[in-house]
Amino acid sequence: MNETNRFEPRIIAYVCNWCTYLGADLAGTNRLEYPANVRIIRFPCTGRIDFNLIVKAFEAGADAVLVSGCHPGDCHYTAGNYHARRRWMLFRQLLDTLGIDLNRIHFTWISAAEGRKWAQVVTGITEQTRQMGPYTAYREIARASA
Amino acid sequence: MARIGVFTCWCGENVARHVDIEKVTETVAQMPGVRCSINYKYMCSDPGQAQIRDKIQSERLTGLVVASCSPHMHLKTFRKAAQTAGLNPYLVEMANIREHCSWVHHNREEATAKALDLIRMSVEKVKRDHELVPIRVPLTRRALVIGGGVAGIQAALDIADAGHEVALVEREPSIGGKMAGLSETFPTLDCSQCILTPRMVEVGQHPNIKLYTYSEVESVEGYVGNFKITIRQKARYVDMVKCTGCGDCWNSCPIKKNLSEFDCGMGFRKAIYIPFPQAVPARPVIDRLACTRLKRGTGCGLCEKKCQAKAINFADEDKLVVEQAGAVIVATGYKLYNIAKEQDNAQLSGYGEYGYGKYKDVIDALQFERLVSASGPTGGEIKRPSDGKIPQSVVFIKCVGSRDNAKGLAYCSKICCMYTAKHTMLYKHKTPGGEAHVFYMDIRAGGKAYDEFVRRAIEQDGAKYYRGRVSKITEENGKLIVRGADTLAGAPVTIEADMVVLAVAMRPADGVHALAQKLNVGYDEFGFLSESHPKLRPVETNAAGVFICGACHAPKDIPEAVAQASAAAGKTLVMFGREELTREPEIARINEQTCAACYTCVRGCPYTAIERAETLTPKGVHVKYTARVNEGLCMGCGTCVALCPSKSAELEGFTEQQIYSMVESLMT
Amino acid sequence: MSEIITHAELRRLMDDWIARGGEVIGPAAVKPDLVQYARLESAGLMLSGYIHPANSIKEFFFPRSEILYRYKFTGKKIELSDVVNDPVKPMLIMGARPCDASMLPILDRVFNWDYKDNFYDKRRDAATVVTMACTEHDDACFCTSVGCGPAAEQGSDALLIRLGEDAFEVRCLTGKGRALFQGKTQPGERTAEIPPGPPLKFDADFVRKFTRDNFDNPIWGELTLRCAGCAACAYTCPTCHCFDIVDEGNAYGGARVKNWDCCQFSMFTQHASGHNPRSAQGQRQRQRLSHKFAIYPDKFGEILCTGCGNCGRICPVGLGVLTVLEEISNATPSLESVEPV
Amino acid sequence: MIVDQLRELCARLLSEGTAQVVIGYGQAAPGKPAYPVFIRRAEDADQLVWNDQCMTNLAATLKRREVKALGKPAVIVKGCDERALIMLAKESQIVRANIYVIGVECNGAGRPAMAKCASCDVHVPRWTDTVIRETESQAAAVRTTPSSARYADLEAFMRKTPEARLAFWRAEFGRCVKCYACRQVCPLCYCERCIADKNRPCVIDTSATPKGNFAWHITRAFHLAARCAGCDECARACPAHIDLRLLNLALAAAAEDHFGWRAGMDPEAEPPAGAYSLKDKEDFIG
Repeated sequence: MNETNRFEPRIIAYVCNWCTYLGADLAGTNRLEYPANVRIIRFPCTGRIDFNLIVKAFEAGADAVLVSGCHPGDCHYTAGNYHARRRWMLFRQLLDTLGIDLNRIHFTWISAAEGRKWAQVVTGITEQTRQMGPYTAYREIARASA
Repeated sequence: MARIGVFTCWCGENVARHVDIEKVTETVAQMPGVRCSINYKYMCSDPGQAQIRDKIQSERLTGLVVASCSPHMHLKTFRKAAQTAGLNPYLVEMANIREHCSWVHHNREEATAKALDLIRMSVEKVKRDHELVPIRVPLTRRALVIGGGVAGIQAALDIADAGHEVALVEREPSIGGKMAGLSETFPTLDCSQCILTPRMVEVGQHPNIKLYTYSEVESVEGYVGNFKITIRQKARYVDMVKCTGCGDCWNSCPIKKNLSEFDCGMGFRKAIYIPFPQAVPARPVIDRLACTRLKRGTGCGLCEKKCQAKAINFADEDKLVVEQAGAVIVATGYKLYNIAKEQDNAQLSGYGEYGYGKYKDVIDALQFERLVSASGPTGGEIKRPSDGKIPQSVVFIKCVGSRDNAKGLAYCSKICCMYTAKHTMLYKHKTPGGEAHVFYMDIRAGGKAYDEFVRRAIEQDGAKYYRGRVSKITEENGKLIVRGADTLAGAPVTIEADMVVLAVAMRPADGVHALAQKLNVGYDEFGFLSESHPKLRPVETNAAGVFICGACHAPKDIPEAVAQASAAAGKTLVMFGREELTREPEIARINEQTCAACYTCVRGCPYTAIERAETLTPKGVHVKYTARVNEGLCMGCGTCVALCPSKSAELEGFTEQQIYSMVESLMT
Repeated sequence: MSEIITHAELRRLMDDWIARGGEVIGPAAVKPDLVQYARLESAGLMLSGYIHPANSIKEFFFPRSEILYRYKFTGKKIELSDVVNDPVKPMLIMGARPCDASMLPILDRVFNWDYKDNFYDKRRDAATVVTMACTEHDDACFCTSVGCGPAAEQGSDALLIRLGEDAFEVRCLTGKGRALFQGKTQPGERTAEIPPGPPLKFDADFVRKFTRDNFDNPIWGELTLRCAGCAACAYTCPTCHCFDIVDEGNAYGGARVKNWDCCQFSMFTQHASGHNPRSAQGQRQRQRLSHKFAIYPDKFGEILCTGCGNCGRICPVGLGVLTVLEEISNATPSLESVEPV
Repeated sequence: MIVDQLRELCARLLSEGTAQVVIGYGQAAPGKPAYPVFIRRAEDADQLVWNDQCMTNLAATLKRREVKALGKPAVIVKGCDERALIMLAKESQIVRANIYVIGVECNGAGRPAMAKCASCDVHVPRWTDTVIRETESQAAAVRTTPSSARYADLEAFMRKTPEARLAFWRAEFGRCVKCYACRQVCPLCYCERCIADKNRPCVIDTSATPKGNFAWHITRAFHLAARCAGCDECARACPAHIDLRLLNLALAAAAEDHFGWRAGMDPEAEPPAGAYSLKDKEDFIG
């Protein structure tokens, strides 16, 4: 991609419409530059984000996944983020048992006012994933041939 | 076959500086399903929108993607443009290549690649958009107000004055609530009843208000716009229509020694009584536990004999009445924390050390209000309960139960600082030479003319304030020995008082939880009802069409409760301003064929918008159980989709197909 | 006169095959308590002393999932890329049970009677199948009832029969078999004894007639009431061969894939309208047995079952082909009274 | 003998009309795994058996349409099976009052005993209509097992590195042929249309490839999170002996750890699925 030919991680971010998406908007409004590796998919609420989507992201070749929504108490729908939090509490344990790399799955609360946090989180995840290298283990699993 | 139009915006230089617009336009044209791909300097401008409209028609587009700024900025704009050109507005998606791309990524190559991915995802999403039409919900333009205190009165009058019918339900025999019993109000010291009673009369006479006193909400069915509320009218034993309120009955009643609820147990009433002279309705009620006739079934009946209107009916029974309403306002108010030993909640331990209930001259703030009130049991003279002497030294203790994690409630009851200052002033005004001592933790007097008021109490009226807590009260020789600390002076303080007034914490009124459950309104750990959003939706609740105001939401003073009541009325009127309710169609729906009726979604829905239902054949034969979304209530969060194992729940606008094809479009 | 091979020589033969770039498949203890036909990395991993592995050799000819071709969309262009000619490695199946190899002639017909399935055929061509005659059988075995047996030769290129502790008698049945053992065997005097197979457990002709005459008999639902509706029987069956075709990919391309499918799933016959012609498990069980004992025999003359008994061994509720057929036989007054077809 | 009591009760329930069908265990021959039988006539009651081969969780049969059609059931449960029954009631799949539940004391099923039996603390079913026990003297024989023992196998597994764990599952799932026996025998997999059979969109690849198999097994396990009653029927039914028990244990341990919840142990407790608490842990959220 660029002259150093370094590995560029592919990061999929599932974010809620009312906090993190707006936080990312704010990062834009404030022209906070951050790595271009992240692809945002907008949901109304983190409560809508199913665990299957994390699996699907890895199947699609993601090297890291970010799930982000409103801080506790701030959910536009009051409780969607609490449902999400409980889901991830359990799901992480399953993934850990499966030996899936938890360092590639990130959860954050980023509010509409936290444009800077968004930029920092994306920069941090990009750098960390760059260090870890491509998620070849799951890419091998996902290579869809019998 | 999809015919998608993609419109890439330069946003002047904003996008174009870092994203190669030409390359994007060309590459996008090759994406499967894309019919046309064009770019323009300002898509949101009139000429930009005109191009979109033209292409929708000339290319017979089935969906469009505008690659420009955030959907929060212009999604509505482009939806409107599509609608003008005859395309369903929900067939429009945006790719945010400005805020999420050109403004944050300055490497042209990387920004262009990302813009392409964002558009690719939006194209996949829009291909699977459905035509949607706003949901229309019929609306009963009548309101039900629960609670006839100052907040309920205000809300009811506002709505009634706007021309809509209101049913006002009050548990007690009269409306008026706590405010009717107050003496004077801070910070103006105007008479509480003088302000309130005209409003009460207005309620009683308002042609649009139907008053249900001595009544409670039995059950609630339906949803926003269409509530059906069953009200239990408790047996009053007095025919409200025949009764003239003359008073012959209660004047003749021989059962006199009943503690008056209105006087907070400081005075007595008859077995047939009106709670206070200005009661609305001015109609008596018989206390069935006190009345000899009702207890024994025979005898007495003096009231019946005296009543010329023949209004006494000992055979009266509770009646259930059904009211229809489009909106419900909850204004059930507060009660005081019971400082005696016995508690309804294991976490609360009371304040036995203050001797409330043991020493007659230790009273709470509402009792003091009655002592000071001109309409009170002492006619406004401050006489202590034990011996009727005028106390020469009164100690006021604040934060009893409030701000106390150990044995009380964590929150600040907010009004005690102000009313205690008021109490000291009223006491000092009425008792020349009397001493008013106040123990406090902090003085919180934020509000218009509030701090000035407190300063007046201290500086002009000479109330003595000690920053510290009282550890114990004992009684010696007819004096209450109050032992406390003055932390500012760093010394213990002992005061020999004639009376002690406790500023006790406010708690939500009894029965509010049962009511909240009937209405599907949430409440916090202290039992105060939860607003939908602490900042932006302070009088709405998560149950659409149910609003809250006054102290059922949190401790608050009269002006705040009234302002909130008007806000709740305003929200109701906004709703009533339309013929029917229209709601965003991007909501959940359940595939009833595949639903296994585990009802996890019913448990999880933050809006109780999913109900247990049955699928029936056209002839009404049971086919299966299923979950079903109430379109009137669903807010479209999609929590149900993630909770549903079989994915029988689906969220329009963010369907499973859309999301998965977006993610999969990133697959290399 | 017989031809004899020692265990050591047999192992050498397999290792040579692997060394030459071929694949060897044989029964192996893939887990402490599980024997399956599996790709062996060395001959030493092959197991002896098993009755029947928990799978069949079917999947090495007809994989559970197989790409048919790939496709790609660019603008309005569609590109297809074939994978049918991708080469497969020479495959040596060693130690298959005769009841497994017997499925090969059956599948040969299925995959060639009208349309030639090149995917199947190329694997079939690349394979040499060496069977091992059974010295033991268990309660689930019923090969003898369906015209097969402990030393049946159908589908086999060479049959090994145990000769004492350390050697096998080799009976080469085809050119492939002869080529494999060419020069590896010694002539011997001894001839192995073929042990008797399991006793006859039902009359296949009767079953054929019964299934034809009893389409609506409630006995199907009755006998299979406990069936949980999984595909464990079909997927471990050597002869079950139903498949489904799906596309996997995104808007830009993907692959068309052939996957195993099973008539025991309720979705198997589910119509888009919601109607399901086989809405009850009993109907689906009837279908499976009818296919095996009437439909297929009517078409190709042979029973679509080799009596391996895997269905009975593996079924979580102990409901194999044998269980049902025994019950049917018991429930019908007298076998003899039914005219053979 | 328990079996005699069972047969007697079965005959009585059927002849009195308390139940239209008694779901119990039958057996082809001694020592063979027992399987579900559906007794509808009192005179067939002697088909019932009771021994250490009664491993099947009969609660799983209740979801099946063919079984529902038989009328009001009486079902025989062991303590572990009863947990599934409680979950089914919690999830509105059965109305407890419409089922006659026959509990049988069990001190281990399978030969050797199934893995779950080693840490069993529900030897005697607790909320049944009738419970049949071996002898009176065993009334106090309910053993309690420290929770550490419940998850011992999981803890041992978790001592492997994540890479070794992933490699283990690649091998395990590599054998999966997607026969869905795990799903079909599960008492709590009662969806009318499994997400694995949904094709618009296809959340889980149909193919039995590593991709499709990981997606399936992750989904199966997680859909049972805080619901799985631990009967281990999935693992027992798997023709490829995939260690599904470990995955179930992982989620059971998580549910117990985070919410103090064990599925089906308390009919009064509110299930964590579909609920949340403000106090839920979030040390993993940045």
